[in-house]
Amino acid sequence: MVWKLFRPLLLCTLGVCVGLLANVRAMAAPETARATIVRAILTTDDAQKRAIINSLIGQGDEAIREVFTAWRQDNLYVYSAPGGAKVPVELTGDKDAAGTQAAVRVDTGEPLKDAAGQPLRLVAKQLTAVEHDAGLRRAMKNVVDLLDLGSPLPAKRLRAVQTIGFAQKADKLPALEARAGLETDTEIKKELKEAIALIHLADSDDGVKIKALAELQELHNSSSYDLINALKVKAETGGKPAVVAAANAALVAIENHRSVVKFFGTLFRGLSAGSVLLVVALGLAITFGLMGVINMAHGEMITVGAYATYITQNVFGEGMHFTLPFIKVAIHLPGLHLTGWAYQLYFVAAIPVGFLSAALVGIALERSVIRFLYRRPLESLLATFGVSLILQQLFKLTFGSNNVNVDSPVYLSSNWTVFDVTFDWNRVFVIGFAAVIVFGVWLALTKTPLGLLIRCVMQNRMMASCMGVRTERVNMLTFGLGSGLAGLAGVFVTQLGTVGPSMGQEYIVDSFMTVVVGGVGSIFGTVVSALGIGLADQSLQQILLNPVLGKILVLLAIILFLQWRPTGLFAARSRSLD
Amino acid sequence: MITKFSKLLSVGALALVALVAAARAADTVKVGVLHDLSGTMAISETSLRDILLFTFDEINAKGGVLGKKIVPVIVDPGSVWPIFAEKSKQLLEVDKVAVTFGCWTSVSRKSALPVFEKDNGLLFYPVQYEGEEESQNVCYTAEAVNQQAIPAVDYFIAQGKKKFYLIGTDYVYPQTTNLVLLEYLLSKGVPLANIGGGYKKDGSGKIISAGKYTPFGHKDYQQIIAEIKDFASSGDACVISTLNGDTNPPFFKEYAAAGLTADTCPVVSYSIAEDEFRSLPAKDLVGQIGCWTYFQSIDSPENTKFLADFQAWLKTTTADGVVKEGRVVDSPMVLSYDGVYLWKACVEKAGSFDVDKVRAAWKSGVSFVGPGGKVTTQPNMHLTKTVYIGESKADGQFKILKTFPDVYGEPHLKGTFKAKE
Amino acid sequence: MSAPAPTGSLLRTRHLEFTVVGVLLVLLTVIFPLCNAHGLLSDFTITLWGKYLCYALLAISVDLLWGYTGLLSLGQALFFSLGGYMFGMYLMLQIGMLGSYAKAGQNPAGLPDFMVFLGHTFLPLFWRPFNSFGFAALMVFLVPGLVALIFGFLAFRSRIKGVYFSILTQALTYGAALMFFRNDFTMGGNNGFTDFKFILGHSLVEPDTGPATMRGLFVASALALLLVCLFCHWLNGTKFGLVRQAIRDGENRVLFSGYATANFKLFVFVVAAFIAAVGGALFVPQAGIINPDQMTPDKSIEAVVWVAVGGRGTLIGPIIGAITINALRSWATQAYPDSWLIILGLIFLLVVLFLPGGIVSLPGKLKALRGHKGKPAEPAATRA
Amino acid sequence: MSHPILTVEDVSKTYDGFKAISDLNFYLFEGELRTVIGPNGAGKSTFFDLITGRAKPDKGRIEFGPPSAPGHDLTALSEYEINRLGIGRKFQTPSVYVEHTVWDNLVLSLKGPRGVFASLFKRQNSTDRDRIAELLKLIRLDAKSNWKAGLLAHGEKQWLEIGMLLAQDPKVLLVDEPAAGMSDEETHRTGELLISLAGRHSIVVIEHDMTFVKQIARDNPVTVLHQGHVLCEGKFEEVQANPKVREVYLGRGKHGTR
Repeated sequence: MVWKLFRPLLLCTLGVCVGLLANVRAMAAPETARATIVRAILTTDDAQKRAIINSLIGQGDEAIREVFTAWRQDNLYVYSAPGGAKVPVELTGDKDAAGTQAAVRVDTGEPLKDAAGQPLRLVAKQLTAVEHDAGLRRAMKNVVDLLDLGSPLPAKRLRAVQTIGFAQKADKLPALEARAGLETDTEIKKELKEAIALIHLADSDDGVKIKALAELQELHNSSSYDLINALKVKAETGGKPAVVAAANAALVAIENHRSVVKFFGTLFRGLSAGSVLLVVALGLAITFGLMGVINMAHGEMITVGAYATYITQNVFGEGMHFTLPFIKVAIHLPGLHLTGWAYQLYFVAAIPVGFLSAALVGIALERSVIRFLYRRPLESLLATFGVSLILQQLFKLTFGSNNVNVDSPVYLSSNWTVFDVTFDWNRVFVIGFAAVIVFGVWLALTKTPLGLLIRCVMQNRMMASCMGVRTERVNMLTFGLGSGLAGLAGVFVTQLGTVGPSMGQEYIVDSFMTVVVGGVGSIFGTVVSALGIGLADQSLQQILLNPVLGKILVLLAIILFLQWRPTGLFAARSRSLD
Repeated sequence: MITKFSKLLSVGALALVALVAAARAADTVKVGVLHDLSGTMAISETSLRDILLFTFDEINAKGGVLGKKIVPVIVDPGSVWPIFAEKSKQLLEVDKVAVTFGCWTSVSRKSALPVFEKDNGLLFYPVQYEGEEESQNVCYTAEAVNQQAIPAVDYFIAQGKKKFYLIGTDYVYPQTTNLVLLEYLLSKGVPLANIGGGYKKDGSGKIISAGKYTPFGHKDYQQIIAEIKDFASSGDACVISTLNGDTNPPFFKEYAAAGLTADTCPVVSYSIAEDEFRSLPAKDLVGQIGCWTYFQSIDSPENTKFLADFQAWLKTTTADGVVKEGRVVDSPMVLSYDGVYLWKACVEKAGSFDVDKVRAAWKSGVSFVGPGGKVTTQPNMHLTKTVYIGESKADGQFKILKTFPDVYGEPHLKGTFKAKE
Repeated sequence: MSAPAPTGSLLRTRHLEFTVVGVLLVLLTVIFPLCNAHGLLSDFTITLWGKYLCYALLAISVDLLWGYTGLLSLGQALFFSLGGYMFGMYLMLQIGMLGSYAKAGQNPAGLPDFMVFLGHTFLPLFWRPFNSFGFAALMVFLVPGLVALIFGFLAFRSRIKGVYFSILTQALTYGAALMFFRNDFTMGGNNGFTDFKFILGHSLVEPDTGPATMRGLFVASALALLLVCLFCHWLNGTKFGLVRQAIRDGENRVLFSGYATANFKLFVFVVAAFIAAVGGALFVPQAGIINPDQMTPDKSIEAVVWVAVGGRGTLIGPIIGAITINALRSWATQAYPDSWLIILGLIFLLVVLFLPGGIVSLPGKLKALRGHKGKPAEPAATRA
Repeated sequence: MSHPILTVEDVSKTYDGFKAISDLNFYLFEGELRTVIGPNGAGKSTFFDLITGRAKPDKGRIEFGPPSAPGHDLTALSEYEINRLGIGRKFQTPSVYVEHTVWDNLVLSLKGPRGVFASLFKRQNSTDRDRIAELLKLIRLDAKSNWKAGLLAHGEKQWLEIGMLLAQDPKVLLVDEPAAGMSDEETHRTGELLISLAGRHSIVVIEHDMTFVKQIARDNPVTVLHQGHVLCEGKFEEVQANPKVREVYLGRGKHGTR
């Protein structure tokens, strides 16, 4: 409402200001970068703002970076001088007791002074903040990027080159060509070539265009596809067969490159999807596969691991409090108030915490419920289904029904791009993580005394018990191990998916499927089936371009597969009658 | 066997007793609350139950409606859609509530709607939806497509975006919204090739589905993100997301990990408000766009007071299952709040709780200045309200970029956009 | 689980059980509608109980497989939903020009609303015959039956059993749910079918005639349940019943006695699918909606839980279980909206741990307890 | 010599690298009562598994057929088909339907159509009932015909299973350790029964109890299995005197009964 009334008024004032500034510019030397920015700040129209900022492209004034940074960090304000003039200022330094900060004029970079020449200190709240939005920030970034053409950081140079290329402005050619002579980084060199070729595409001479197209064909970079395609359409209507042919050749080259990238991308994605399946199913391969407990609460063990991660994160940060339902005990976990790398390590700490907490819950579950059901596997399904309902509701009552957020630590939130295939760090990590825990489980089951006991009890509880093995204990520990592994999975899936009271449900069907396809009782089978299902799922998704159909087909394939091998890939054989 | 028989009888009796309404006092009015408190949708809807309880307490503290205190009848359909019909029936026929506030998903509304039409009840529906509906028994306080989807697309066009990738969860709201948006984008001169996510034509060549769809609870967005990254590699691209709440964390986690940012390829999400944002890595998602008729960051005296009162209520309430820590407020919550006050205003204008009279009052145009600005009822059962476009910040709040006051809610949009000549 | 050394009491128990079920159902079929017609029982209660009876049919189909044949199917809800969808297609086409688009004059072809919504201009071919009640009723049996036949044939031929069978049925219903969720499938997507108006020319929604239609549906459900019980009782008395139970207790032994167990299992599987489908078909008009959520795996598990709670391997158990749990849900979701899931979970847990025979075994257990006090129980009783 | 009713030639079966049966040759003639002995792990049960279709041989030929009719290749048939040809088996551990009554156990085994629809609509006639009553007398369970089979004692279960086997009226009876868990008196009676059956049926008995073997073998041939193939074959006394057999049994420290 207020804004609506103000707008005409503001527009008038600004109009005057702009007019004045224009006059000044006409009389004096070329406008400084700072002055241009002031002009942009005081313009109200978004499109015009961007246009003014774009006009800075190519200028090398380092002040631009400073002011833009301040702008983007919300440190710019408009100060209304006593005379009515609008003066954009940057507030710097710490706030004092009255909340005032030092003010620096944007147009000069000098401290703002009052009539008496004394530096003025201003209170941010009393000023109009200079707004910005994504479009403006992008425009600013463009400008800064060009500054970056000479940056010592390759990543910045690369981005700068790309930006210039897409803009297809011939006046930037000299800058690029000059840079091409100096550049040593091969990737940036390639990008420079592409940018220069892209600018040449906009040339009026067809010969230049065809030469540029040949260049782009050789580079076959996906990003130039749209511009080439646009040119091709224009050339077709304009009746220029030579250009069309060259464009087509370039497009084909790009498409070929794309399919190669897709192939390797799919391979990687399949591997990572398989690893996720493996991580979530491995615990089940133990509780269900080895022990025969149809553990419908497996998903909730994953949830325990995920919430453990959430709590660990909060303890590393600001701490948290929550109330235990029914008994109404309020729990306050003090925070460690860590920052930087120390805080980022929360995820590493969460791994053992997640494992242990899920293992403890699993052991409690085994002692209270499961141990009565070893002879009735199908009934363990029902009991654990009940447990799953109870746990979900308890999570909800404790942590709220909303999903919660677990941050990605910096070491998991970026990627490598190799030949245009993106390798997300979290995905690479899950592959490694899966390999490590599979190896760990293998070691635990085959090389430790506990493993020997586990294998022996799982094969024949009665016999083992007669041989003096404390089967109760082994059962408990095995179930604990399986649950702990589910907890580990929970720690990891916080990096990929939703963390909430019902999150476990999303994994339960997939987990059972994986274990069954692999063959109940065979850890190795689970590994193979997880990777197989992951790869099949991603490939089908790629081929059908439809995630749902892919999933349905995978399910169908599983049903048919079990026709062929009714007890899974690697089934444990038995000689007894049933 | 006798025992079995008596068991069966007692089960029946138990159910019957449950269905017989509690004693009715003369100075109270019963109001239904039909939100999922368990199952998949509890994530979103529990907050609506909370805000409704707060609103009832607030109104009761000021004397109630027509001098009667509001008594809420809370039921939990448990995210099981047929139960919505059952519970609606119970609220209307057994509890005889004057009005019901409820539903979130389209399917739950579709399940309850025939019952409200049959028994002539009144349902207040607060969540952005696909439109194409104008029941006389539903008061749509929700955002219609033209109050959310189209302003956001306009914003992107003004920002100079040229390529639009449509993605959503496969249900009615995204399907319709994307079809409307496709039509709208084409009318704005965006070529079909620049609209990502694919489309499907029927036999006659008419486009009947646009965009990429994933099922509920989908977890793996690797493939789609790779596609978006390729789509955006030539610049000036944006994503229009109608992904349902639960699928947003995996989508955005993948998005951030693949190196996409709001600067290179911003996303507008119609289903993410402040409440959902709490489950997202806000720091990695600064600058994403939201479009609602309310943001918690609105700076108005009404909103300031509303927020303070709600937080104070949270501290003191004894209601079961209300989480007190770290609560935020978002558009569906405020539209629920507005809904209660609009109902109150309509009842007071009509001087009666009678549904027909209340509806007549609604159609005559009643206003309420709520936390999100003034809302006014319309004859087509929707609301005129202020639309805001906001940009997400690192603290999970939205910075308001644009405000469009008094946008008329229009449920029927399909076929209304003509392609630019 | 087992009774003390019996002398023909098995047979007596079975007949007694059947008599009780029969009498109860007849009462239900007659008394409930009568009370409703005279205003003693609300319309709401009639519809609610009508749905319980449909759930009971689903529970019986689970029990037929699990309790009697030892096949734990985690996919029975699929057949329930398929029956519901088939009948729902008929109901959708009955809406005709009363849908909201048609009322607004935007639907000259009288398509179901969701199709207009998605921009369809003509009725897909496979929808057309569903205008006929008879065809739809036939499909209620044929489609689920065929799915069961094909799936069962494949599964039993390759001797998939135990947990593998359970997980596979779960995969089947999960895949089908995903399929039905897709809007492309022209079965209404996530929203499914709603807003039914007529069944065989009788209104479901008119204030004056609607309640009578609902009453009719209730009677139909009760009769269907009665017929199914009759059928099950008859089946129990045949040699087929013996073979089926033998398959449950030791399938390999049955094979070595010369029975092609796969055929027996297939027969039971298809019959169970029929029963579930009838339940689904009757459920849809009474619930007013069918959507793919009804066929997700957890819905099937719930049905298994009803059977476990009621008492599997008995005729009355699944009926008691389905009605008890659903009545409990209706009540607890209102009385304890925040903790009813915990109540439900605890019940499952306690039944499995302490009452493996379900509610129906309660009287026997109590008697045994009393017997213990009086005189020592027969030694055989301890062998359970 | 006449044509064998059961022919097993060059049959081998390997489980996970363990050779359970290797190059086994075995011929059973009509009316014959054959006893098979051998130490643990000799492959005796696997041998039955192969004949009854429970396991498929890796190689070799298993054929069944009365001399007059063409033979059936048993390796291509499934368990129930083999059973329907007339090969009945009694398992090592008594396997009866524990939840069924003794009577019903016999009903299930009675000779007759085995199809789904037959079992739905077929009613018991008086001949069936008489036959069952007769069998019940024979296995001395007539007083317990309404008992659940699971409540019977071990020896009674063995008898019941023998009764079930007889109810099928098979041409070939494969009997795996019938005497285990029986008293001396019962064991003796079992022996008598088997001897009385020989002639009308062809019978193969696997047994450990040497007294019992001695009782039933009499003039009948005994086959000794060792490590999956036939070690020797002959009259009981010959076999007993065979040094190789002595070594196999004594060398392993196993002798006679267990």
